[in-house]
Amino acid sequence: MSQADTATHDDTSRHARPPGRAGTAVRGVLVGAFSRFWLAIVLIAAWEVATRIIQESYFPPPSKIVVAMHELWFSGPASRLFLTQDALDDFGHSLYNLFGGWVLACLVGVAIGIALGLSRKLADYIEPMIHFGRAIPPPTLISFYIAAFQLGTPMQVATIVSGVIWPVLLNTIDGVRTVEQLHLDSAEVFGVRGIRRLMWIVIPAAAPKIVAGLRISLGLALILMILSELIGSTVGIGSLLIGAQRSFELPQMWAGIVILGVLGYLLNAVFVAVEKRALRWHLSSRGAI
Amino acid sequence: EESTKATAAGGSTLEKTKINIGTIPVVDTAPLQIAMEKGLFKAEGLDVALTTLAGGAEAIPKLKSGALDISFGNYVSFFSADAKGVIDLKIVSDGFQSAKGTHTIMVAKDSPIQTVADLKGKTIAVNTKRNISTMLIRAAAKANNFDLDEDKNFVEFPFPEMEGVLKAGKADAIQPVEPFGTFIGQSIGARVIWDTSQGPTADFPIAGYAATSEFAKANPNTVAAFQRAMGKAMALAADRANVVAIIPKYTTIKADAAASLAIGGFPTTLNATRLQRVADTMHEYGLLDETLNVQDLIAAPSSK
Amino acid sequence: MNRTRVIRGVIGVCAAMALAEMVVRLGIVDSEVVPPISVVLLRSVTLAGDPVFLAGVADTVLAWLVGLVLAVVVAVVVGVVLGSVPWLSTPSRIVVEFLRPIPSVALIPLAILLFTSETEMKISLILYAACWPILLNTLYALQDVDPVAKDAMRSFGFGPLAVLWRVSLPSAAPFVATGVRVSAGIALVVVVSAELLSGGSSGLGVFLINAGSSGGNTDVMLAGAIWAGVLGLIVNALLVRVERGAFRWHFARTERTAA
Amino acid sequence: MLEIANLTHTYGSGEKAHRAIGGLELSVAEGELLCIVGPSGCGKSTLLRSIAGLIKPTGGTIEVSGVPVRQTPDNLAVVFQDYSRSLFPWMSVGDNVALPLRRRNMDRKQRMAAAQEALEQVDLPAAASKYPFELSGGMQQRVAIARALAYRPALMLMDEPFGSVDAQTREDLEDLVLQVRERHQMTIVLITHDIDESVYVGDRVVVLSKSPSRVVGDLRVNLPGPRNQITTRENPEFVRLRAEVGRLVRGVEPALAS
Amino acid sequence: MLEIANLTHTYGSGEKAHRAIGGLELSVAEGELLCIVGPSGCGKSTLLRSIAGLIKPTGGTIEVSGVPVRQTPDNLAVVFQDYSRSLFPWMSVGDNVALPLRRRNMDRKQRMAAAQEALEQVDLPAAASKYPFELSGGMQQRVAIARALAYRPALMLMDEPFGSVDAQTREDLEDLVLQVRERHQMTIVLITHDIDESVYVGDRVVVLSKSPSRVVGDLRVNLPGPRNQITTRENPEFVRLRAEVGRLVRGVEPALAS
Ligand SMILES: Nc1ncnc2c1ncn2[C@@H]1O[C@H](COP(=O)(O)OP(=O)(O)OP(=O)(O)O)[C@@H](O)[C@H]1O
Ligand SMILES: Nc1ncnc2c1ncn2[C@@H]1O[C@H](COP(=O)(O)OP(=O)(O)OP(=O)(O)O)[C@@H](O)[C@H]1O
Ligand SMILES: [Mg+2]
Ligand SMILES: [Mg+2]
Repeated sequence: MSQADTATHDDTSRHARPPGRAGTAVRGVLVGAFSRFWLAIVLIAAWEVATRIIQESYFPPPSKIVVAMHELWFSGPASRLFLTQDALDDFGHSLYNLFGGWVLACLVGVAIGIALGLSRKLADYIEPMIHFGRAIPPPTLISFYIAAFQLGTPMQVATIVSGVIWPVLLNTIDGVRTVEQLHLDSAEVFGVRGIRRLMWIVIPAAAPKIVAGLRISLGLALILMILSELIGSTVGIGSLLIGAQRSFELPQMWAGIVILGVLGYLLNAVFVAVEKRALRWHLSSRGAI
Repeated sequence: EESTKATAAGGSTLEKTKINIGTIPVVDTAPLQIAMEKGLFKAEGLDVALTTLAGGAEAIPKLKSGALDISFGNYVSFFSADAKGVIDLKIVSDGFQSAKGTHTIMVAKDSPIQTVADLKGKTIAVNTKRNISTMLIRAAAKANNFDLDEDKNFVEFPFPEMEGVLKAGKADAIQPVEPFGTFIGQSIGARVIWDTSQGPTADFPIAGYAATSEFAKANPNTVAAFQRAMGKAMALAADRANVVAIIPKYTTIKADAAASLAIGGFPTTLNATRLQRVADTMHEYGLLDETLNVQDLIAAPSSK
Repeated sequence: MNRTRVIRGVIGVCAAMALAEMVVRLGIVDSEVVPPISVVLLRSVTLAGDPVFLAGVADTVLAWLVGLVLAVVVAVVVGVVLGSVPWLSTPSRIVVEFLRPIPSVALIPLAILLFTSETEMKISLILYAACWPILLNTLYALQDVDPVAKDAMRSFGFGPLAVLWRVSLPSAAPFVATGVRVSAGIALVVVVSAELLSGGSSGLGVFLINAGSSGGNTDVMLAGAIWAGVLGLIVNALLVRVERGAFRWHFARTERTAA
Repeated sequence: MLEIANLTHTYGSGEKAHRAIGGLELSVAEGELLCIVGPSGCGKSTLLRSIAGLIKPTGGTIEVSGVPVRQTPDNLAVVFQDYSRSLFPWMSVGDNVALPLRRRNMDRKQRMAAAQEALEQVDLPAAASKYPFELSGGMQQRVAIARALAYRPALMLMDEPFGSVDAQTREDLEDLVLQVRERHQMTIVLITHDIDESVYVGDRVVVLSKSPSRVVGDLRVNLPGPRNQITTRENPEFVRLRAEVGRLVRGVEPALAS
Repeated sequence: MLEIANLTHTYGSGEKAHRAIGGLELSVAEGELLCIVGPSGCGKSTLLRSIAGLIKPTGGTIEVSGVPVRQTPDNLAVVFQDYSRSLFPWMSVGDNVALPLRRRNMDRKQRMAAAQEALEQVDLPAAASKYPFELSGGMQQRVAIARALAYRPALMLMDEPFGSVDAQTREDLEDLVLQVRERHQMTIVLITHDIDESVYVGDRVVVLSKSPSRVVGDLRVNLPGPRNQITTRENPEFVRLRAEVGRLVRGVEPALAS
């Protein structure tokens, strides 16, 4: 990461730091890391202390959770980057479904969202069903899923899609509907229509809002990944988490929770990096880069 | 009013008259419902409120937080929670034990699976993994000289979904409990290939009522009153007609359907030796790391 | 205008129902596992006459509303703080991103332990699950405020708080409201799921558990799903109405050529 | 080229209804440069949007090249009054100018070259790779003009296109428009508030009344071409026309209450 | 009142750096009306934003009433070049104008009355209850002016404030500004592209070079007051000054490549 990057990566200051020598660069990185991590460190420390004081088995101290995580997933051979077989099974399975479901939901959600955002008429017909559909709790549809999908990946991907598509859809509809009228007019008068208008005007203009939806749904996808492993599943982080919860292996349950948090953080970091590229115009015109 | 009286039939003072009891709307809790209906709790000076549980596991935090005073639940959950130090429990009343037809392994009508031995390498749908269901099935497999893997051979489905699971072929076999076993047999002709209530797991203790040690210690008279009422209710439940009569009142099972169900046993006494079987079997199948002395978990009814 | 919209909505719903019925009747989905929608609809109508069911729904809705309102307040406040206080926003981002993907299902036992009252327990889960969409939409919307509008406010000597209150928030409000609508759906899903997975003494989910005690309950479950959907539809309609009232400027601008 | 008959437009309905245009008749010949002047808020932009098919007027007819306007006519370009909002913030200036050229069978290289040429014509040779928000107000306005010029439309509508540029640049842009019109045989409708400008660039100047607007004056400008910023403005005919337009405009305007 | 010393401002850094202002010196006396003219893109808006404390210039100092500008000085009003974006779309026009008055100890009724008065001054007596998007471009610009006028600031910065209104309204607004300045002892910095306007309203006219901008001309306007649209513009001194400003402006501008 370059130095200028560290300075402007996350904060909103408009003034880049002046370039310095290698020593200052290292210090810059350290300061940057500290400014980013201090709160997490403080909170973890507080958590450790608090849980040690209250001694409640449902709230094991972080140190114990780390031990449980190590035993479960990170005590494998060096040749596998210390991952255990369980880790490969659990992570592999869960992440595969997660991405499959999320990508599918995003594609479908953005496509339908754009269609509904563009056509008031179409939206009038379909929107009630959307608001109906997104309020249905997945557990009430188990029998439908059993009948309609193969156990394992198909059923789990279907569960994930049916849960995470809504924020993408609603944000996309909103984004498309609120494209600056004058931008649409400009496109219109220069004959930029149809697919061109979509690609060059509507999608970029709605992009900040669509991206917000994608990001919400990425977090939601992790949650639905867990839900999808509640029934009819044999491996996966969610399966493990719920199993541990039911058999009172609470540090293991917390290991599942923490690994989800870590995964969520990492996924989000990747997401934000991509977003910064894609929405450069937007962020810099708003003084955010 | 009787319920506001702080003196029970036994003559001792009740520490707490209003108690919350967690229950599940299944056949197993018939005695509890009988006790409610016949006013057995009231007669002991107890004012009981029932709360529905979705399954056994969340009884533990509810007992811990005090949302429930006493809860119905299966022994496997109770014992493993206690053994793992999650909660300090006392069993205050036995609840239910298996009998012929209550816990079976079933397959679809046209399934090639004929015996337990055919289940080798197959997928079996159970309500909860690492619990009583898998334990009973694994015991059955062991009796047939093979092993079933806790992770690989079982998938979880709620009981109400098992009919669909079998119909849609999403699992090779299911382990339903009553009333589902009987209903699934009737509606899609599913076959019973094994009744788990035989051999080492015959008349197996399934579920009971527990409170935290803290509660049991602080409210001995209340617990005793509960035990007396449950004792009477259990005795009444020994008469199948009483159970069949109460079932339609707290479940959606129709009266005629209730008459056709297999109904398990309702032990009137709380016997550590019998319950020790559960703990030992759990240990055998890896659900307990060490042996557990069940005697320590029993809140013995005060000898009256 | 409004009437054609309702009529179209009804047509859409009917078409979807017909499609669902066909899928089952034609055997695309096993009709023995999933009852056809007509059966489910009939069942949901009979449910409406059941006072226990209605009491359960009332409890669920109450928890839902309280949870949602709390989520809105918490998420908007946190969003505003994180959006405007850099020294706090940078480090808290990790915490937020860490917490966000933790499913409320995993938190159910913890919530049960922390909140003795069943309603409080449900509300806490809703709050947890529903605040993220609002929070993120708030952050994005605050970033999207036209800098010229903010400058105009600042130039009159108004401080950051006034700029926030009079410019950033009003301009962000429509998109935050979209977040609220997303969250309303999520909150309903969470509350019913929590009831289904943890039980309780009253609620839509609890009713469904009880109803399922006899087996063959697929149609009740699906009828419950229909009611959840109907609740979602109603609340969405209410929220849209509130939005239209509150953000007339916004809709008037965006719907000029929508006709 | 352009035929407008009995055009009316009313915004809103019921009590809040506002009649912006009230029975307007106008026709513009092929290749003509028509200037429209009129008081602020009289309905000039509304008229322009109606011609461009962006709003559906509540009454009357508009025909472009004999075809009634239902949607935006082909081969049209507009420079909007709110130029800064009509540029696409997510595209570089070059892409903004090149975008409409996708409709002209041109490959990317040709498009970029045409965009660069147009940008040079409006004196922004180095702006192509910048984003609109990095430009000053006047520069953004010139980008909007460059976008319309590069497109080489048959009919060009310009709404107060030189409002944000300095006097010298304004004159240069006026000459540029005259030149381009000449070279590419465009028909141009130009809205301006500058009476001198209307007479200098126009073949005809139409004066609108305050809203609901109608045509209150229609003057043919008989000045010798090619026009020249110095000699044309000294021409007695120019001075006469300018005075006349001034009188017409003044006639329809109320004085400010001050 | 306003002291600017060695002001520089550079946008961006590294390769994309653009030096907009390059060592600008300027001082404005209390009660003075200073007009700034200069080529498009020279840095006028940047200068104005720096004075208003909206951007932090990369070098030099600005003092308002002896206080260095760190944040927005008190008692300041700005009419932005991008007026349409500076109005708040979620508020009615009346609320837009009344909003800044919250800083003046006024209750709601007084605020609305003051707003209405200012709207009447800019000839928009019936606009208070409308939303900005319901107004024409010129009307929106006048709302922005009304908002600044109603506020009665000690220092008023106006960036091309009459660019979108017709000639007659423009003259009326010029006179309005002069009048208000007189009555309320404001100091005004007004950016304009209209050389006549700069001489007509200004006490002083400053001409900026193209960017990086510096002051290339600073003329005191010695015209008798009160000024009058007809007599003042006929005054020989007016004609002389206007020619001189024109020369100065022309001197710094490159001709358009056409
Ligand atoms: N945000 C920005 N980022 C980069 N460059 C900018 C930015 N804003 C302005 N500039 C550049 O700074 C220079 C001065 O801009 P400014 O807006 O001050 O000009 P101006 O004198 O107001 O011009 P005009 O009369 O056209 O409004 C221009 O060359 C412009 O390209
Ligand atoms: N969207 C709208 N809703 C309601 N009224 C509108 C709308 N747009 C314009 N108007 C009204 O219509 C009238 C004409 O507006 P228009 O924009 O056509 O004026 P204009 O001649 O372009 O004025 P200017 O020279 O100030 O730009 C104005 O009185 C305005 O208030
Ligand atoms: Mg206009
Ligand atoms: Mg400017």
